[in-house]
Amino acid sequence: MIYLLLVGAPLLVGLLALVVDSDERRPWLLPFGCTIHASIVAACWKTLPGPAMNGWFRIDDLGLIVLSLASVMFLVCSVYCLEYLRLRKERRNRLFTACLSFILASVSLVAVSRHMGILWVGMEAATLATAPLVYFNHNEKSLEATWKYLMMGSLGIGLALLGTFFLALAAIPFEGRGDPLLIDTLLSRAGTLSLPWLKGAFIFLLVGYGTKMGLAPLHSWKPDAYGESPGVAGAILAGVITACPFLGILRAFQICAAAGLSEFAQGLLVMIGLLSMATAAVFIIGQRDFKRMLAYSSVEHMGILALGVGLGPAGSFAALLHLINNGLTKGVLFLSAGNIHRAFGGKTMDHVRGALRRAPISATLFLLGFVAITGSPPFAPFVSEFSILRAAVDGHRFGVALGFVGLLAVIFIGMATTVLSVVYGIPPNSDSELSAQGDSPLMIAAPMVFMALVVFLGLWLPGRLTAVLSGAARLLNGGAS
Amino acid sequence: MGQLSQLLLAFIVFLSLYLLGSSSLTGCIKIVALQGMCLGVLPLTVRAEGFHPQGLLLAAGMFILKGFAIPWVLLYAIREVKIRREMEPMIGYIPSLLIGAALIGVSFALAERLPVPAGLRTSLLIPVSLATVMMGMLMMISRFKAVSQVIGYLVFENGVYLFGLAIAYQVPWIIEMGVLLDVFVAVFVMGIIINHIARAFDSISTEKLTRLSD
Amino acid sequence: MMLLLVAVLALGVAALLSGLMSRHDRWARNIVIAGLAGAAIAGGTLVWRTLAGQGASDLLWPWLVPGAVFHIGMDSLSACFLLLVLVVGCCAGLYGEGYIAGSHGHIPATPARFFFLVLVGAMALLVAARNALLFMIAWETMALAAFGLVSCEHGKPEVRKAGLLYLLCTHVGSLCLLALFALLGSNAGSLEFSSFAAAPALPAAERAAVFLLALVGFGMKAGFMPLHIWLQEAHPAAPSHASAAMSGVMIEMGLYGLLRLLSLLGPVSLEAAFFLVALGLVTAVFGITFAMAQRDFKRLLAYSSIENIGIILTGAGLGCYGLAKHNFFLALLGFAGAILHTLNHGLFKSLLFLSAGAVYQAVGTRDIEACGGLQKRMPWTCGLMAVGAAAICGLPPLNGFMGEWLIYSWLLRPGIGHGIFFAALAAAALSVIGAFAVAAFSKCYGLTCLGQPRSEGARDARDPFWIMLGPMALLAALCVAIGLFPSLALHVAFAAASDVVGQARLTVSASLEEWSCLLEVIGLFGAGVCALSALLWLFRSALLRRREVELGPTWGCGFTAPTTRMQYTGSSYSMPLTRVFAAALATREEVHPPLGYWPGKAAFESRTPDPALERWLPVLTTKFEEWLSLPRRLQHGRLQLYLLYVSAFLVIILLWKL
Amino acid sequence: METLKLVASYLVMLVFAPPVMLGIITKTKAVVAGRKGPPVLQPLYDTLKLLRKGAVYSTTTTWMFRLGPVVSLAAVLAASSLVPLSGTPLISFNGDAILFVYLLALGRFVTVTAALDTGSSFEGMGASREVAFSSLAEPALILAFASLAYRSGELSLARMFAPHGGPGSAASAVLALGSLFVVLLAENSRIPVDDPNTHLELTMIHEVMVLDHGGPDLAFILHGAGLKLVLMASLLVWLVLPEMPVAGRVGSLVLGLAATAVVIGLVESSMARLRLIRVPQLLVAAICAATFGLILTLR
Repeated sequence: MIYLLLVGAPLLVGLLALVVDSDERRPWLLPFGCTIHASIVAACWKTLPGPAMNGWFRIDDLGLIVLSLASVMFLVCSVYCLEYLRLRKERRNRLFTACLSFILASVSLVAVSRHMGILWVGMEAATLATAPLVYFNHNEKSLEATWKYLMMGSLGIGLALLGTFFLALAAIPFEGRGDPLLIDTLLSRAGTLSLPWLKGAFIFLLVGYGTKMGLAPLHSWKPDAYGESPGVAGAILAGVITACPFLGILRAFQICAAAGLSEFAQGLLVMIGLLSMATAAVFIIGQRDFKRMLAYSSVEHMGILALGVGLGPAGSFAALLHLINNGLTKGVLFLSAGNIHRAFGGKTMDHVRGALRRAPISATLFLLGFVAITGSPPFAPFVSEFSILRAAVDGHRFGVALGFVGLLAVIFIGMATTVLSVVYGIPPNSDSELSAQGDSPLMIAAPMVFMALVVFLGLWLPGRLTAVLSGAARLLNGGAS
Repeated sequence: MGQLSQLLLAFIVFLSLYLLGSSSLTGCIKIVALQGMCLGVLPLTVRAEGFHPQGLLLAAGMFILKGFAIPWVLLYAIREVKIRREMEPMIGYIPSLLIGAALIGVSFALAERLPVPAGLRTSLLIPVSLATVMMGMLMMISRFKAVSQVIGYLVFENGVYLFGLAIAYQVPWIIEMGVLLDVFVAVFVMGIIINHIARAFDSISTEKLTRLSD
Repeated sequence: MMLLLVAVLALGVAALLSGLMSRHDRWARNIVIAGLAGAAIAGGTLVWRTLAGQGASDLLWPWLVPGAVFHIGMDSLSACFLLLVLVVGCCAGLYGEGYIAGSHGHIPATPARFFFLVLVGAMALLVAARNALLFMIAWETMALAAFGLVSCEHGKPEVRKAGLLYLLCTHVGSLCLLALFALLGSNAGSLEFSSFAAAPALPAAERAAVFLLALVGFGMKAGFMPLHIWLQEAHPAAPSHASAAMSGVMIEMGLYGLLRLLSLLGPVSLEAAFFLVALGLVTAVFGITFAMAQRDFKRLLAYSSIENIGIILTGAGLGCYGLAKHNFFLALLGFAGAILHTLNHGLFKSLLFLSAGAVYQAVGTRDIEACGGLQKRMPWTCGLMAVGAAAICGLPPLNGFMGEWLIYSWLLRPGIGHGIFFAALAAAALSVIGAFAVAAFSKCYGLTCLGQPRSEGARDARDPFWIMLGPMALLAALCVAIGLFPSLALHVAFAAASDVVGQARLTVSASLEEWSCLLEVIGLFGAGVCALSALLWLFRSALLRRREVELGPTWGCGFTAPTTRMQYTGSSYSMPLTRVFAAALATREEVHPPLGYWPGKAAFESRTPDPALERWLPVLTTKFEEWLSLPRRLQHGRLQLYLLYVSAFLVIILLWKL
Repeated sequence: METLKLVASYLVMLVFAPPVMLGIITKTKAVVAGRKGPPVLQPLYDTLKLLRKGAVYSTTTTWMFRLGPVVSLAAVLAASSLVPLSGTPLISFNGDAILFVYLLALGRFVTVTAALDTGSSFEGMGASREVAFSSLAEPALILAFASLAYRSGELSLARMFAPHGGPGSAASAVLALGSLFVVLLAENSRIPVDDPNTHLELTMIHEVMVLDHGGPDLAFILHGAGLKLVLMASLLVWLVLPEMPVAGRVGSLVLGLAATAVVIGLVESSMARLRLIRVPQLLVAAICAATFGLILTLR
């Protein structure tokens, strides 16, 4: 029942948005739907609902983390959208509003599903629903970005489907007895899975969902899509929609670990994680477009997530924590970047200088978000990144630790150069008729909320959250659910 | 009925090879429609235990969607495009045919490594599906016209679906339907985007879509 | 221990309030002063109690962040540095109010106030932190606050450049520290400092790694050569009260970190000790040589900070030598010298920066060649600057001499330095440094304040208000006081050093007595010098009372029409020495000599760039850029190839792993 | 009683030794040049005359200019209490050698700043040369002190500059002596480093710094300079001179000082002033000599 609500409520809101025919009133549906969703999630936190529909749906700790992250992100972003869509009167926002709700619905589906097939369906739905967001600006560049996003997304999702089938084939040995794509079945009979097929399944799922997630070298669509879509869409993409494929990979990893393939899976994850960080570092250095820079930073952090999971229990805990921290911080960054983009009508260092003068609060938030995302205390990402480093050192993976720290340093240098030149200095043509647009109350309120959360999590990790995180980490490393 | 399934599978591979070799967009669309229909028939022949209602339902849905709906969408998408031919693909037709052949070999080699799942009447299914997947990817990679890329994606999807046949009896049919629906919606969206591309650049060649780069 | 929390909270709350009160300037000012006062009182009491031996027990709160415990404690080492933080922080903060008001809006008041208070608070918390995570949080807050101060006037391009450079350096340093603590934590099993001390000894390789990481991480902040590159850029860029706090206290925090780590991990190897001493001397010589060559007096001061850090590091290295030899007396003496000099440097360097700031604000330039004749126009500022200059040269009646004298005694006194050859050479190097310091600061003070004004700005400069003069006067008074009555400061330094060495107070006190006697004798000597001068002054005035004393122009050696532009310039003043080190300094000169029988305009322009920043670093960065340009081509915008990446990657992994 | 005698003799030395020594130097030079030369006490007469004169101050100058001579003389006087001027020093403690060096530095600092206070480019020139050369002379001094300290086992002038026996110490003592002598010439601006009675401002070092000083100030400065010379010379004397039975410590010191003065005179009359570019080389040579002496000591 509660699952039906989780998925259905946003779905209905989305359909309603398609029906309502007034661009002024339609956006108000978003906060409405998100509030409902959030309250349901809160209820989930109070009591974890049991399985439903012959075990196809159940929330475990992993799902709960993703679900709550999505819910919070959407709630705050929907408030931002009110103001944003009011400022973008020239665009019809029907599709935009509807698709946002659909994304929430499909994300919830992914989070609560215990069935790899349903998980895939939800993922594909999310992918498709995102395309209109990327294409919101309706210009040639956004068209190109959308095309690339669609093609690569579809390829990746197709590969993921292939991986899912591989998983089912790996389950052939227990023919007939139970659904071979039901995670619980797979876990319980993990011992009897045929390893070659399982390996194949993991590889396909890693590459497929990795493409959606934006791990290097599968990330090529990311800078374009993030760069051309509006800031709020960027926040949703980077914060929520990357979390779903990550969940998919985690499921696969869970099964591999249960089947005793954790060595193999961890090796792959560490490799691809470091590769992603290195790629991000290469492209962040000297990046002149700050939205593309954020995209590459997202690539970097996807890499960090993979790396963390590849480093065993402690690392997994840190990675899951980082999933949350990265999402929230990306929320700050993309929303404030969107404000700056609009205040200057450009997003490259040639157009944008001295944002601190034209859009002071957004610029400050952008600066703070940058400091946070690069892992400086007292902000939340510091805790998770430091924990990952500790995990690497504790495991005596000194090479990995060295690479991790070195790449962080390089990336910091690259980002700092861009961010500071955006924030500081004197605006190019000091006509401040735009400056009014820069800081409008709701549009700085949203990133401020994210910032507050980031600082809070950096200084105080609630016990319940810690419990859930460690529970999830246990699940990942062969613990019983 | 094993013979029939063997024939169908061979025919599917042949069709993908043909696609690799042909240049006319409308032609390609028709071919891929034909391939879709074959896929629709195939499940009735592959499985040992033969018919059961949900299987029939799936086959019907398959037949309609892949055989008629999707091609119609594509044709709709390119209706106002003048040039209906893939002029010079990134990889020429002959080379792509050769690569396709090579890929077939590779897929058989890969299939050797994997234990054949029990309960399949034909061992051809897996290598053929792998080959189709790879040739679809090859087509996505080697063509400039947006539509040909979508066609490549369709071939790729068909390959994946073929693979799905190997386990069709275990995966609940609702999920199969969901998969099918998703694919259709995907192609639908792609069609819309192609339509926009055609309007924006008054051609559907993706060569113009290289402005975003570092 | 609550007192510390009170102090930190007072600063933090004041910071927030002053940020909120940005509309009402007077309120904000009062809030700042109140916060500083509160912190001074609370922290001062705590310092006093701790140094009096009645240390408070640690404060230990559970903290729901993985690996973290809110654990603060106070020992003499912490108290010593906390004292420095409070004194310099309060003086600079008070001065800052006047400075901000006097800048006529050039310096944005709100961020300057906010970040300054945060900086002081973070440093106060830093010295008390007993948990690695807490330490790092305080450390990074300090670094970021300092960054905010440096880039206050971000309208100017050079300020932006300096801010960026500082941010990069400090972050690289912090990352090294993170790795360091991760390493120690994995060995000890927790991030508590106490557990570091209790943990089993690391294997040799990891020990070396720890040493290097600590050296880079803390050295980046302290500015050991060649990690100093941010220093001479950031200090001139920051508002003067900020640069006073940064140069007087913040860079010393790097040394605090090193000392704290030593107190936890025990002795380093003998080679490491030698290396530290050598590094310290190189840093010091480098710093003072480049200080001599500067034209911008704030740059000059920044370089001299590098020099003093070098001297302090030398002392610390000597202490490490003692530890390595298990000779606690040696260790104690070395560390005491280092710490005493740290205290002194904090005092006179902030004094100098504050007076330099006053001059900058009055004249409107930092160029020594454009100043001059200020002593007649702003007598108080220049007089205080003279005190600071004499102190930093280590001249007897002032505090600078004490720490250096301890280090000299370590090196030269037979039975201590064991007549080691390197000790004598080190002493010689120290003497070179001292002599160069005289050269550099007679230039800094003499050519800035004395003679005749070389520019309009200098001609109508005026002394600032009491709010700026008062703190300077206080600092100068402290310099003189420590110079005349050094034994109290010595006791503090020895207490702190005993914490580093890990010896009980009793064993310390024996050697402490002798040294405090000696220092008192030196203090008496200083007093004697003052008394003699006073006597001679009276004698002179008695003589002159009955004779006619006339005023006239400076004798031009027969030249009848001297102009102020014909005075000796700073560059020519330091020329005899810079010529000797021309190869190392690589001063860039632009000479347009007068040509022909009726020469037109001639010009001479000289600038001494920092070698590490402008000669060595670019080599690396250009190479790096070349590397990066290759993989960048991969993001070319062709969708087909992107798809190819995916499939190729897939195939590769399949073939590799399946 | 003892202390009274000590202080008395100290005062005598402080007042009379400097002018007399300077007098002897000039006398020697005159004799070598075949002239009669001024009387030996002439410098004393000059000083007294200056003390009786008025003063002219430049309008540019400030209190720094007036403070300079006073403090520099005070510093040298204070330093003199560390040197066994009358057999034993007034004060002596372990490590006073460093104090001695830095007191001299204090004197230099104030003299230099006083010179800069006049704003005259000539005095600026002199000041810059002074600091440059002394900063090369100081390491030589310290190194020499180091070897002597290690040799004598204590870092106090009284012990360091007492005659010592022992293997190898002779050679090192000679080297230390040589470097100290060079330092003495440099610090007290004698030929070959500087020519005290040239009259071309462009070539002078110490004298040009005090161009604007007159009256009592100049008297202080001259006396201080002479006293500095006496101090360093007496150190040399104690280094080499065994106590003479007849004269007692003070007497032997006086004789030694006279001898040193004669030697300096001979040096000054036998060689010409070096070009300023060459001066650093001389000082670096002194540094090398001191280092070598140190090695010998430690061997």
